[in-house]
Amino acid sequence: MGELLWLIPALPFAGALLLVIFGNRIARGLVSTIGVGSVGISAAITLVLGIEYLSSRPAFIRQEVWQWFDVAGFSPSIAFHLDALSMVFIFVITFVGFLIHIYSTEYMAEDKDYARFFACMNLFVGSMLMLVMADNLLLLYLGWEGVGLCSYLLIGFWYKEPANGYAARKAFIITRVGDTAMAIGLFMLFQQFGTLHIQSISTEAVQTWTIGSETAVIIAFLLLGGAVGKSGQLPLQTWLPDAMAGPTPVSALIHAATMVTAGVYLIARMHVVFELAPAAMTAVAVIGAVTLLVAGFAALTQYDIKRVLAYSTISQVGYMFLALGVGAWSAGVFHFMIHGFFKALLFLCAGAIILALHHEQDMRNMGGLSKKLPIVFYTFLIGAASLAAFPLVSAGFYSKDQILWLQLAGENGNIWLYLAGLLGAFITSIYTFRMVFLTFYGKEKTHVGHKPTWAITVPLIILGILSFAGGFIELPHNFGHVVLFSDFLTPILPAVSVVPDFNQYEWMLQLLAAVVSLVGIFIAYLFYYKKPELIESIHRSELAMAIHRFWHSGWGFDQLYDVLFVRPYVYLSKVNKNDFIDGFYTFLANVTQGLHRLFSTTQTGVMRNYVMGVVVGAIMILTISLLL
Amino acid sequence: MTTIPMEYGLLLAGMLFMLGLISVLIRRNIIFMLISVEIMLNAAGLAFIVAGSHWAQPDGQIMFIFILTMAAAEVSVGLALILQIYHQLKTLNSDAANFMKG
Amino acid sequence: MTLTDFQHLMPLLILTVAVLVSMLVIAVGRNHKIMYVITAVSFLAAFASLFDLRDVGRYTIEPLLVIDGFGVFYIGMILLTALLISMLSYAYFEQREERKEEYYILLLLATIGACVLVISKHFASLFLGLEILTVSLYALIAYLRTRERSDEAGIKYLILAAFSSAFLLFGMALVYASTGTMEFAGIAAAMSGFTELPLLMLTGFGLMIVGIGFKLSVVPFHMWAPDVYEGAPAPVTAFIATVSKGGVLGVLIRFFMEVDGFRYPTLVLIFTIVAIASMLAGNLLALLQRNVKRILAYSSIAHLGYLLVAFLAGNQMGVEAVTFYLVAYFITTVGAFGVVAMLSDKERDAEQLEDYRALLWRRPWTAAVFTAMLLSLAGIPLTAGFVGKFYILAAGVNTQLWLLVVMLALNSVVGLFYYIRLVAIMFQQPEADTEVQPRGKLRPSIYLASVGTLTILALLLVYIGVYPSGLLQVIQGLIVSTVP
Amino acid sequence: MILVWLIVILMAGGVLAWISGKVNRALPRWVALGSVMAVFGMTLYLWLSNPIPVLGSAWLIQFSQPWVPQWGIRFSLALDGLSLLMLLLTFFLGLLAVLISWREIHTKVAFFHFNLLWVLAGITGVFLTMDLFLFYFFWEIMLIPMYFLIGIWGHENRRYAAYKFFLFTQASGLLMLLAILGLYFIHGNQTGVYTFSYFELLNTTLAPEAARLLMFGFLVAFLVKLPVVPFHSWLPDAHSEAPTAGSVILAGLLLKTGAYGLLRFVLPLFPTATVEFAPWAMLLGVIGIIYGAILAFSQTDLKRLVAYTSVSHMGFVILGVFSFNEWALQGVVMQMITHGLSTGALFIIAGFLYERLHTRDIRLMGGFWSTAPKMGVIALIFVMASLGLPGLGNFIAEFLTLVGSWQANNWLTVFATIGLVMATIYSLRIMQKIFFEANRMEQALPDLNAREMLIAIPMVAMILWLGLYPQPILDTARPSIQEQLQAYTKPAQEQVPVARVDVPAKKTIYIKRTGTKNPEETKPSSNLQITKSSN
Repeated sequence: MGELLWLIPALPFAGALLLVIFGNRIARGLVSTIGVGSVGISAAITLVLGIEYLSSRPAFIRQEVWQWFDVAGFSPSIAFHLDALSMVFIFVITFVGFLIHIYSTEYMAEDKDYARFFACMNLFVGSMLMLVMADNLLLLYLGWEGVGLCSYLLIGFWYKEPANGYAARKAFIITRVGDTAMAIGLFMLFQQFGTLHIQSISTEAVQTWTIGSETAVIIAFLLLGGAVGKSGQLPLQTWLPDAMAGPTPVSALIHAATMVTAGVYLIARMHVVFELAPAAMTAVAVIGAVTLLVAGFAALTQYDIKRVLAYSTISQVGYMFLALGVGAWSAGVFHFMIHGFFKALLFLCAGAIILALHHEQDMRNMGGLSKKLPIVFYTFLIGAASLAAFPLVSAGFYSKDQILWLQLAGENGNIWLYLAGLLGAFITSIYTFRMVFLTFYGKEKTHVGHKPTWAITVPLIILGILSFAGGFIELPHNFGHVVLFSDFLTPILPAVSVVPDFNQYEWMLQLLAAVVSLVGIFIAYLFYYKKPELIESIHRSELAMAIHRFWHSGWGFDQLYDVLFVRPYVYLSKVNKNDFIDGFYTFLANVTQGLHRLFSTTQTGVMRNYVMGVVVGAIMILTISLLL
Repeated sequence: MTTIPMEYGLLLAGMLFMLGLISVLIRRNIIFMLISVEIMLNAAGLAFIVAGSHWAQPDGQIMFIFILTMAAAEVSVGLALILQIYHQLKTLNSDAANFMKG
Repeated sequence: MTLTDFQHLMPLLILTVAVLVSMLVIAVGRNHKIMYVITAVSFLAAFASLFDLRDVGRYTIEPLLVIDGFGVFYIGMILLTALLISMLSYAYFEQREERKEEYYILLLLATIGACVLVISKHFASLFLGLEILTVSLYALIAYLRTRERSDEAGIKYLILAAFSSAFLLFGMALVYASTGTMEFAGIAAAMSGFTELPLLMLTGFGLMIVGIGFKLSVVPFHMWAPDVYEGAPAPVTAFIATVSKGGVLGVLIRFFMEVDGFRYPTLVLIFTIVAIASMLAGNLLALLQRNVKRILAYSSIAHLGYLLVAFLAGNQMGVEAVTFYLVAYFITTVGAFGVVAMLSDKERDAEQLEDYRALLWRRPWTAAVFTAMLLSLAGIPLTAGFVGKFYILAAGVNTQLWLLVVMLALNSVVGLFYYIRLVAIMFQQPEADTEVQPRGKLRPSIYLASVGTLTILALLLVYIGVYPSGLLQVIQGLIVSTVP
Repeated sequence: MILVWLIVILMAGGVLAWISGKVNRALPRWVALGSVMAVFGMTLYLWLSNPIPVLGSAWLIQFSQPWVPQWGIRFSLALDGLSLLMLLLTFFLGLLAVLISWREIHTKVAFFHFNLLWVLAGITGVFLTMDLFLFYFFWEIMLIPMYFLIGIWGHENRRYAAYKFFLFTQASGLLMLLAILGLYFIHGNQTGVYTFSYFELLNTTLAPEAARLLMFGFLVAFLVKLPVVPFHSWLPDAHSEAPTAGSVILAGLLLKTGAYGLLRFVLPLFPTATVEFAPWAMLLGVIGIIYGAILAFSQTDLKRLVAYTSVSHMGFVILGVFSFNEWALQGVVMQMITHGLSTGALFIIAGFLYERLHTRDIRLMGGFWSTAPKMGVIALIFVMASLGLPGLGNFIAEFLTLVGSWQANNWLTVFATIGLVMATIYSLRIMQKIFFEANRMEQALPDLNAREMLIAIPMVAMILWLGLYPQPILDTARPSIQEQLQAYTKPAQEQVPVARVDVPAKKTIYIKRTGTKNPEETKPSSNLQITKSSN
């Protein structure tokens, strides 16, 4: 079955290629068939492969399609590598991707650039698969940049609006900053090992470096740079909220479920290097912690439903980083998967709402939709519960709980990281249910237009089930102790080493997490449903409003970067538009012309002056010949 | 018989040459310029004669005859040209003949 | 004088006879065509007679002349150039009202002067040759006497040339006074006797340089050049630029080689300064000039500067380089002025830049030839000028005259600008509304002479540019045989 | 002999095209197309019929005939992998240049094609010659027709641009000529053999000082042509004012002659001097990358913008060349090819736009995606290529270069990599301003027609091929690259030249009349007549 591996990314690529070439000439139905079908078949192959993988449990399956190039021993291949880690990612990418594609057939039905949309989406799925299946870092980098391109194209999908284009470019450029760091990391890795093959690096790194060796730390930090950029973590998170300019399925697929978690994948994939660089690990955890808080607070103040979700994504990816940072690899990946389900679900629901409300995205203009859009409401509720880690019944509870617990129980854990996570969980449940109450309760403020049909509802329902049930494959020790997921990953990702004798406190921590979540929901209920006047009283306070504005703007990062980087760069460029070096040559030319004019004045045309010239010359020559 | 040192003769020739040169510089009238040039040429001729007598060779005098001949030819062409110039410019001021410059 | 002397002077004698015959013919009756034919034939005959002298070795006619490979080559060069110029002159003068016939006598005389120059080995012959050349030129320059500019140029040249001749003569007298001989070899012998050159002699050399420098129109004695170039009829300008300068340069090389002037740092310094100044001033003066003849004048000043670089290289390679460059320069200059002459009309010469605007679209072949000439002046490959410049640079580098060589390179760039500007003007798109005024076409036979000349020149230019071996062989063969 | 034919066919084709213009206005186009196709076919045949990895020697074909024996100049051509690749690029772009001029050039069609073919011939010569004199010869030859292409068929400011181009390249070329001559005489004085042959001159031992000076002579020419900041200022003008075909040839080929020169001459001729100079050269490269990128961002003239991107991209070339390892050099070769394609394509797109809109000002453009999606997709691909998106050729080039330069110098590589971010900034601006946002133009923009697609599709295919399977190119270039690097792979102590004075002492004795004659001086020999000092 391993031979089919290449088809998984190849099919979406082929779909994209077909759509680029013929997209404008074929019927919409065919476009959908190609677009959805290619991903669907990929998903099916994934399923088949997955089943086989589960049954035979090989360490990995590798398939080399061709040798990319070979220069003096630098010989990356176009080769795919399938192991448990990539399996999880492929699964999420193809299945969630497939669902979102289906969803898109309805969501984008009215758009005249239907084919372009599916072409880009297919291209994205292909690139993303390339990223997670690559057996060497260069191919991974190909996928990495490829998804960046698709992200750019899809954020700027509605290109007529300059703001969208701006958001798209911002996304591309900021992630490119991270990519640059990553590229330098690759140069270093190559210098160290003479290869970019991931497995070889993993085995050789352990032999070459001691823990904490300087090179390892630098490389890990550089890779982290790439991960941070792609995953919208501090300090490169600013592009993600703006990326919501793209169509909602795009936000669901790229900016929630898959692409933004590429950083998580990279760190998990290169975990050997990171383990050798404790400083980098700490940095991962700290970045995760800070990001989840910063983004959480920012999410509290947003009105645009998609921006809330965007900040929530940043925050949730922060949780994943937090997990990775303490070495809880499988917890991080588990949260990725669950997050992929529920965040895609939430985005899709948001999309359905936006579609229904004639592209209205401001939550202040929504309300009372629970009756009008019941399926959307219930699925959204499941997603929100999962996001807010509603105890026991939501998948998010289990995945997040595991992370929080490992902050204390893990060897690298730290009480501050735990507290940050806990506070984050609290905020998460507030803003999540703020969203729920603002959107679905209260008075109806905008007329509901489009009612979703099956293409929207079916994906919603499936994702809803997954968001609900997905958590049960990995249950805590004291609570069923199901470890299907971490077992699955163990051959690839080492289990986190737990501080002994800590298990007894586990139930207390779970309880704490549950309480925090519930209290958060209650506060949201209080402020946004029961007593909206409380909000207004807050709004009257100057300080509170200042904080609100600060948070609303995403903690002022945009403004900061604007002042620090964008403006100086633009200024530098504009001020030198005419290239001052050119001025030097112009000066040279002018001097020459000036000399010409100067010399010309000697040619007076008067004979006596010429005689004078000869005499002067004679005097000079005589002087030289007599005196020297 | 005491001979005059060659240097004296050359000095005389040099002075004559300088006189001619200076008058070429300060004269505007083309005819006078021509005359001045002739003076310079004759100065050179004188120098040749002096040098020739110093070395007791006839060569210096021969050169002088050449110079005379050449000067005569030159003057004849020169006068013809000056006539033509006067015909056109109605003046013999050499400064007036400055159509070409730059 | 023996018979062999006469044999060796055959080219000069032929020309002299041609002068006499021409006078007689004019006395009998004026006919432009006959005069032209006589001139051309005599140039050809004189040139043909040179073939006898190919392997002359070194034949001296005491005390004045020496006929050797160097002299033969230079005479040949002068004769061919004069021939080409006379061919161009025919068409040029055919459309003038003036009496045309005496022109050829003067041309022949001037050529004789130049030929005498390059074979002279004595101050007397140098002087005679120079004056024959110069006095003929006075008349040639002012030949179109009804033109104000022609007269102005004539009188300027006359006064200045006589003035500089006086310097030259005085210098010669001083050298003579200090050495007691006027033969180059004698001077050289006397000089090698001195440990340090006497003041008198240095002064003499200084004054001679003034005279020679004037004829070569190098800075600071260059000021006459643009005015005279502009005022003189185009073929005469070509003659001044080529034959006159070539002759003087020939004698300069001979003299310098003979006395080995390169041993004296003072002289080398003077020539270095002169060379650099000529390159700089020539190119800068030409930079934005709008008169084509003046541009060529200034460019000739610069080119003399280039030539001096090779001259200063001093060894045999330098002489070869100078000679080679002269050939290229002659071809190019005659070609360029030939185009000017060809485009000139009754009233005036085609000398304004405007006359050349969009020439490519009006007269593509003329424009192409002119472009080739200009590119050759600029030293662009495929033309003789390139090989010449290469040779000069090689000679310079070989003797490690880095300053001069780098100056040459930089100046070439300045030079490029105005050559290319001229080319650009020719290649400009014609503006639709400006009507091209039809020029009076000459009789085809006359026209053909010019066209033929230009074609020959262009072909030679490219031939030497692509396959310089042939010319090199000739030069090396002839000059090697001479140089002691 | 086939090498001579390549040049001859182009030159003859040029003349024929000019003449055929008298017969029929369309004929020159066909003649030009035919001759370029012919040489392209021949080169392709050469490539396919010579499986390079199998061959031991780097040289495939050699041709040599005496030209000016007195000076030791030979008409010597040779082909190795590097030349072969450059030729393929030359003729491929040449073919496109003919095709894009099909509709664009209306005046003096015959003369245009004459110039086009002669430029190509000159470039071919540059890539083939193994005689330094001949190299300089072709180096200059290719400039004249290029000058005409810019000066006659260019845009508004064409004369200024043409002058500038010409003066810059000539000035630098003359300095190179001086260096060539210096090398020639040093070699001649050492060995007694005066020759311009590349292979012979390779064996010249140079004193460090002399090597440094001569290297700078060569460098100046190549750096100006490449161009490296601060010698780049001719390029934006020349590129933006030239007609599309001219821009394509300038960006795609003429710049490459500079890179080729660095690889072919500077590296093997001056192994020690280049090592000394390497950090500075790399610094220049990095400055070029960043400076070009910053300037590209603020340009409003599309062609000017693309021109500055060339400055930026060529920075990678010099960065790579002076890293002295195979990765970097392979990267450089790839960069030469891919940049030729991608920038050429961008210029072609600019040409398409100019044909339709009669402006190059991107402030007036916008929203063309809706009416010209095909053009949009193609532009997108090449914009992405120019920002180094993996999967397209430029990525391989830049990545290899950077991998190589990282081994040589870490910090400079970091800054060069930052240049990639800047590349993103300006590249995306192209897409944004032209194809996205609202359409500011009144007129609708027709999409690409069949002829234009015929031009664009092969380029897209090539750039993808180069990005996904560049191995054939790399294999072809490998032997020659290894040859160029030979001097650098030797053990370190061998690289230090034997200390000996190689600069010829100033000759003090000239042709003299006095004294006894030196038999050497009088006898003419077939070589240059250089009178040697006898004392």
